[in-house]
Amino acid sequence: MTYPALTRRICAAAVLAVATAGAASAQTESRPPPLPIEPIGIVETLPQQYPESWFLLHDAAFFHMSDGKVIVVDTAQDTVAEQIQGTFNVSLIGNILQSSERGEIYATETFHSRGTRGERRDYLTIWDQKTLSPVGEVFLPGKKRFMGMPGREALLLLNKGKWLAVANFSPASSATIIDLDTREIISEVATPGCTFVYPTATRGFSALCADGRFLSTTLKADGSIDKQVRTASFFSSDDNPIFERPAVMGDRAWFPSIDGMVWPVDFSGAQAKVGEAWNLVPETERAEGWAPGGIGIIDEDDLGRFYVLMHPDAKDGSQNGGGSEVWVYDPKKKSRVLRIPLQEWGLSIAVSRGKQPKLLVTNPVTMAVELYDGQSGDYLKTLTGLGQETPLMLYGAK
Amino acid sequence: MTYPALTRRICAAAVLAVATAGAASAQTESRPPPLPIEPIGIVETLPQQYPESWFLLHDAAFFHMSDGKVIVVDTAQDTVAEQIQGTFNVSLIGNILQSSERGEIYATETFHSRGTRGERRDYLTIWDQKTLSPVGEVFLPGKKRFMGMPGREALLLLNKGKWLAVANFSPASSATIIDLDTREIISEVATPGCTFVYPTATRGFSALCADGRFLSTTLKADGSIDKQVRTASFFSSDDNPIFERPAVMGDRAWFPSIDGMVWPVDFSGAQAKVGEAWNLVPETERAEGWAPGGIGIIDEDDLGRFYVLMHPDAKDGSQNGGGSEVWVYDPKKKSRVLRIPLQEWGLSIAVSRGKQPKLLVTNPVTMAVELYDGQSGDYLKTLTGLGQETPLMLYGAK
Amino acid sequence: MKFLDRWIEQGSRDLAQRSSRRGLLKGLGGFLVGTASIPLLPVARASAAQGAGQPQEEGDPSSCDYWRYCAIDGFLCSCCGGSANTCPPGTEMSPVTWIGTCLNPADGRNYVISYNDCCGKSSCGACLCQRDEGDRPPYRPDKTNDINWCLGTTSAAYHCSTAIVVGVALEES
Amino acid sequence: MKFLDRWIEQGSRDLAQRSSRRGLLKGLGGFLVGTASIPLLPVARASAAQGAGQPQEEGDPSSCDYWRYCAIDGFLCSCCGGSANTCPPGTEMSPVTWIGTCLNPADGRNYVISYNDCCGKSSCGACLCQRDEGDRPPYRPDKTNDINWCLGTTSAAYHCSTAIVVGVALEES
Repeated sequence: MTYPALTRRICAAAVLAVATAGAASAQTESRPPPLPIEPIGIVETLPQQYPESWFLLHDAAFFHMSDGKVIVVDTAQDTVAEQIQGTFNVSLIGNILQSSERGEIYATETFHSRGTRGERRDYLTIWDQKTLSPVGEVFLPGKKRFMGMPGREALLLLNKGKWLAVANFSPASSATIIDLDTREIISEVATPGCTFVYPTATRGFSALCADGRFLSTTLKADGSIDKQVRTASFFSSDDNPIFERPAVMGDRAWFPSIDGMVWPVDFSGAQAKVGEAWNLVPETERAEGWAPGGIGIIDEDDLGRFYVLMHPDAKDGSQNGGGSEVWVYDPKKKSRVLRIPLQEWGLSIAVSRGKQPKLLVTNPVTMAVELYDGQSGDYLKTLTGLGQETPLMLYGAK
Repeated sequence: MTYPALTRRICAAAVLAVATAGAASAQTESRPPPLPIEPIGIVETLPQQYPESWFLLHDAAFFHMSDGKVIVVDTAQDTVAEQIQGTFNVSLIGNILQSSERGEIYATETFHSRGTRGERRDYLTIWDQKTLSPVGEVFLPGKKRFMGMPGREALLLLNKGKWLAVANFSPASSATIIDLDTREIISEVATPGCTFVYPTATRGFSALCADGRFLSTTLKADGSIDKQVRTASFFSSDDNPIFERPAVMGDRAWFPSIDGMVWPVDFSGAQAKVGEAWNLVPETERAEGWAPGGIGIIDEDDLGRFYVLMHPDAKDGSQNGGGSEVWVYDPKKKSRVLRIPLQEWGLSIAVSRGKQPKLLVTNPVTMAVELYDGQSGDYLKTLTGLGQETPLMLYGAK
Repeated sequence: MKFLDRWIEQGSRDLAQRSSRRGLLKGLGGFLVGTASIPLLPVARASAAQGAGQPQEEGDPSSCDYWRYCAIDGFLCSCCGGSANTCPPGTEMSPVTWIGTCLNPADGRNYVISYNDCCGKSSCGACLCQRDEGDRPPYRPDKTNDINWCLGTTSAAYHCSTAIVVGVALEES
Repeated sequence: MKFLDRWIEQGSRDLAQRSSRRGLLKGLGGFLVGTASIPLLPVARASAAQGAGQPQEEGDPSSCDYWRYCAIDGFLCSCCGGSANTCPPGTEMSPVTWIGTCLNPADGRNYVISYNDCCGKSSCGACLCQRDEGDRPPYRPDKTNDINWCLGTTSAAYHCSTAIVVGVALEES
């Protein structure tokens, strides 16, 4: 780059000033020495491992979808300057998944050659946790990667974290399997009538079907299909639909239903095993019409509990609208262990890892996020002014 | 696209329902006949000529710059649904210019192959006024098109509207000349030390220089330089800088200065002729410290008057902050003819064409736009909820 | 700057945070559900005024309460330069979409409504409307509004949603 | 500024409209100018505490009032994962930029400040700060903050602005 003539003159003056500054200050005895000239071009980095107090805020930017981003936030801090650790863009309501083992964050993105028009190209972008720079990308052919309200069920690490499954929806449904070592697609698995990718056995995944079943797929070492089996139908997507969003702990998952039940699912074997549903709402409170609702409606902690965003007076149409409380469950006891009334209203929730879990909630009224103690339920603080538009999904950092 | 099996079934049921609907309603005598099936795929169009009450709101989306847009608005209407006529995207704080003769709107844009990263490519996009679809584009090489706060001085129609000049800034400055018939670049003119493109003679343009002069360029029929001449220096960019934003009526322009003067410039000849500056602030009000300020600080009407956004208590740093009043001037009389106090505060202004000019103002507190009568100064209405983020520049439709 | 200090002292901070984000509250927060408490306005549809011999509907197509929007989630094309059943200039209508079944109060019939998205420009941003009646998660593609239906279009950019009458649903009575 | 006072008196309806757009008010509306009424906080700079024998500065680098920001217009990198003189992770610092001359109240000297932009990610969105002292229109490139200074970087996407001490200005006294 070359400055125009005038700029060069001004810069020369500045440098001259610096050269004479030492002399000038020597003449002014009472003054401290001048500030040193500072280096230009320094870029910060992040720690290899993200602390427990960090969260990823996925701001899908509902009003500017091609300019969505993830904000890496330290909720232990008290000022915006200390809270924001960095950001990276995710274009056109993508999905993200973090692998702390690999120190990478995966994001599905879509670009057009002219912003919102022109040729469409889909990618899996691989972000380095430490530098928040892209270290690789995988082109996703077919213009079919799942693109909808962000969630945790469109991406899945499998085969001990070596592979990544990407859910497709065109609206024909399938999953693309990527080898994370070579950063190449190794196979595509059709999942007719069934959508999303849930952990199954060591090297497999399940999808959730319109007719109320799971389709479980196990894969061979080369990524091709070993076996595909369907469970019996356990719900009706017309009459008692479940949410596609489960709490997942290891090879167990809990799928809440729109009418307030929860289905435990054992994903340890080659075929999903659906257990018996139990009611999320204690019997004495059922007249109040409580049910889950929102976008990121559920998350789990390292203490073996899961959290569900709940609203009263549920009715047809309220299932995506969020809730006024977060209820915490012990799935072993099949019972609620804590009730956290929110400051105002919640749209999505996430829980931090570790022995002292914190709950982060998107408040859709202010689009700020609020932090609560996962054990006492106490409200701790509100984080806002982070440059967010619509932080639709939250993730505890891994 | 193929629906999955289930969807096909549902759709078949719907069609069946339609087929039997006639019979069903025949049995229910008191009811009107059912609504007809409606066609799918219809897209609206706009009139060939935009009415006087229409404005273009350039929402540069300061928080999501790659997703900027222009909203075409009819200010004569009272509801959002009636006001919004359509939109088109303008990526990375571009600039726009309308040619009603050609029925086209020109926009400079910048794209990256991966949204905010990857290869950068600049284009002039040509939008059809009637369809709001792109009908052509011109690649702008060199990654140098002017990219800054939007304004009216980065694009210029010349040679009787056959050519378009695009101001470049890298920070080396030049202008790219495009033939609008062939949609090709015909020349690039270096304007060392001078920036922007103002109308000059029939086939020329002037640029404004850091040393307080104009550099006027006239072009040959092939677009190459015929003559380049500099005026004498008439201001100091250190001591009494002028704004780069003039009111322009035909071949005359008025450039306000940061300290509240205005310089008339005659652009009719091959060399800009700068007249004598006069004070925008009446003598009795000078103690109040009024001065121009904002982004889109000035516009003109078809009655031969120009409008300036003014603020009191001006000081170093307030020149871009907007103002509380719009003052209207008769440049022949060199005097203020109307004072329009704004509802709250204004950041940018624009005036509609015709015998009954209306003034539109961006309110930076709410990011709504407010409409005023250009002759009485009366506040007429506020337009908001248009999907705007930061409507930084406004244009009366041509 | 003093106004900021006072403003914070006043305790009005929370109030002030709500703002035009109220629109988001309605849409993304899901509080807004069509209610009978909002009066239905006459629709600008020639046939509506012509009595029982002509097809009838009523309501304001730019209001979230409009009968056709019972299962919608998105920006109303009526507010974006289009109408309840047409796309704004320069956009492209998605050929595949989700459907809802909505009751037309003017004739007491349930209609099958196709919510075709208009694509190729970024979010319209006006008249966000979320009603979600009968909405199902994306594993039921025909009934889901949670995905971007700009599929089969040249661009995947979502702009707004229409609500097109594609048939009368099977009558209950 | 009086209109703001009146506006607050008007009641909470208007207040409620302000929201996080407050940031815009500050930045794009240009009301925010550094004032002495806000107490300067100690800066986290080791040398600052070490008395007259060491270089000194004070203030909060994440506040728009910080002395280095006298000519700035943009998002403060201090609030974006960077600092007053470093870029947030994964961005790239622009090699060309505009400069300002700011008075360091801790030592009474005027310094030449280089406002290098950090580029390659979209608008940080936090801590918008517009002070514009000495700012000139783009025909004075060395003194203009109205253009996107992500020039000479691989990406033209503007993320935030730093304020780097590049020298002592010529002393007035």
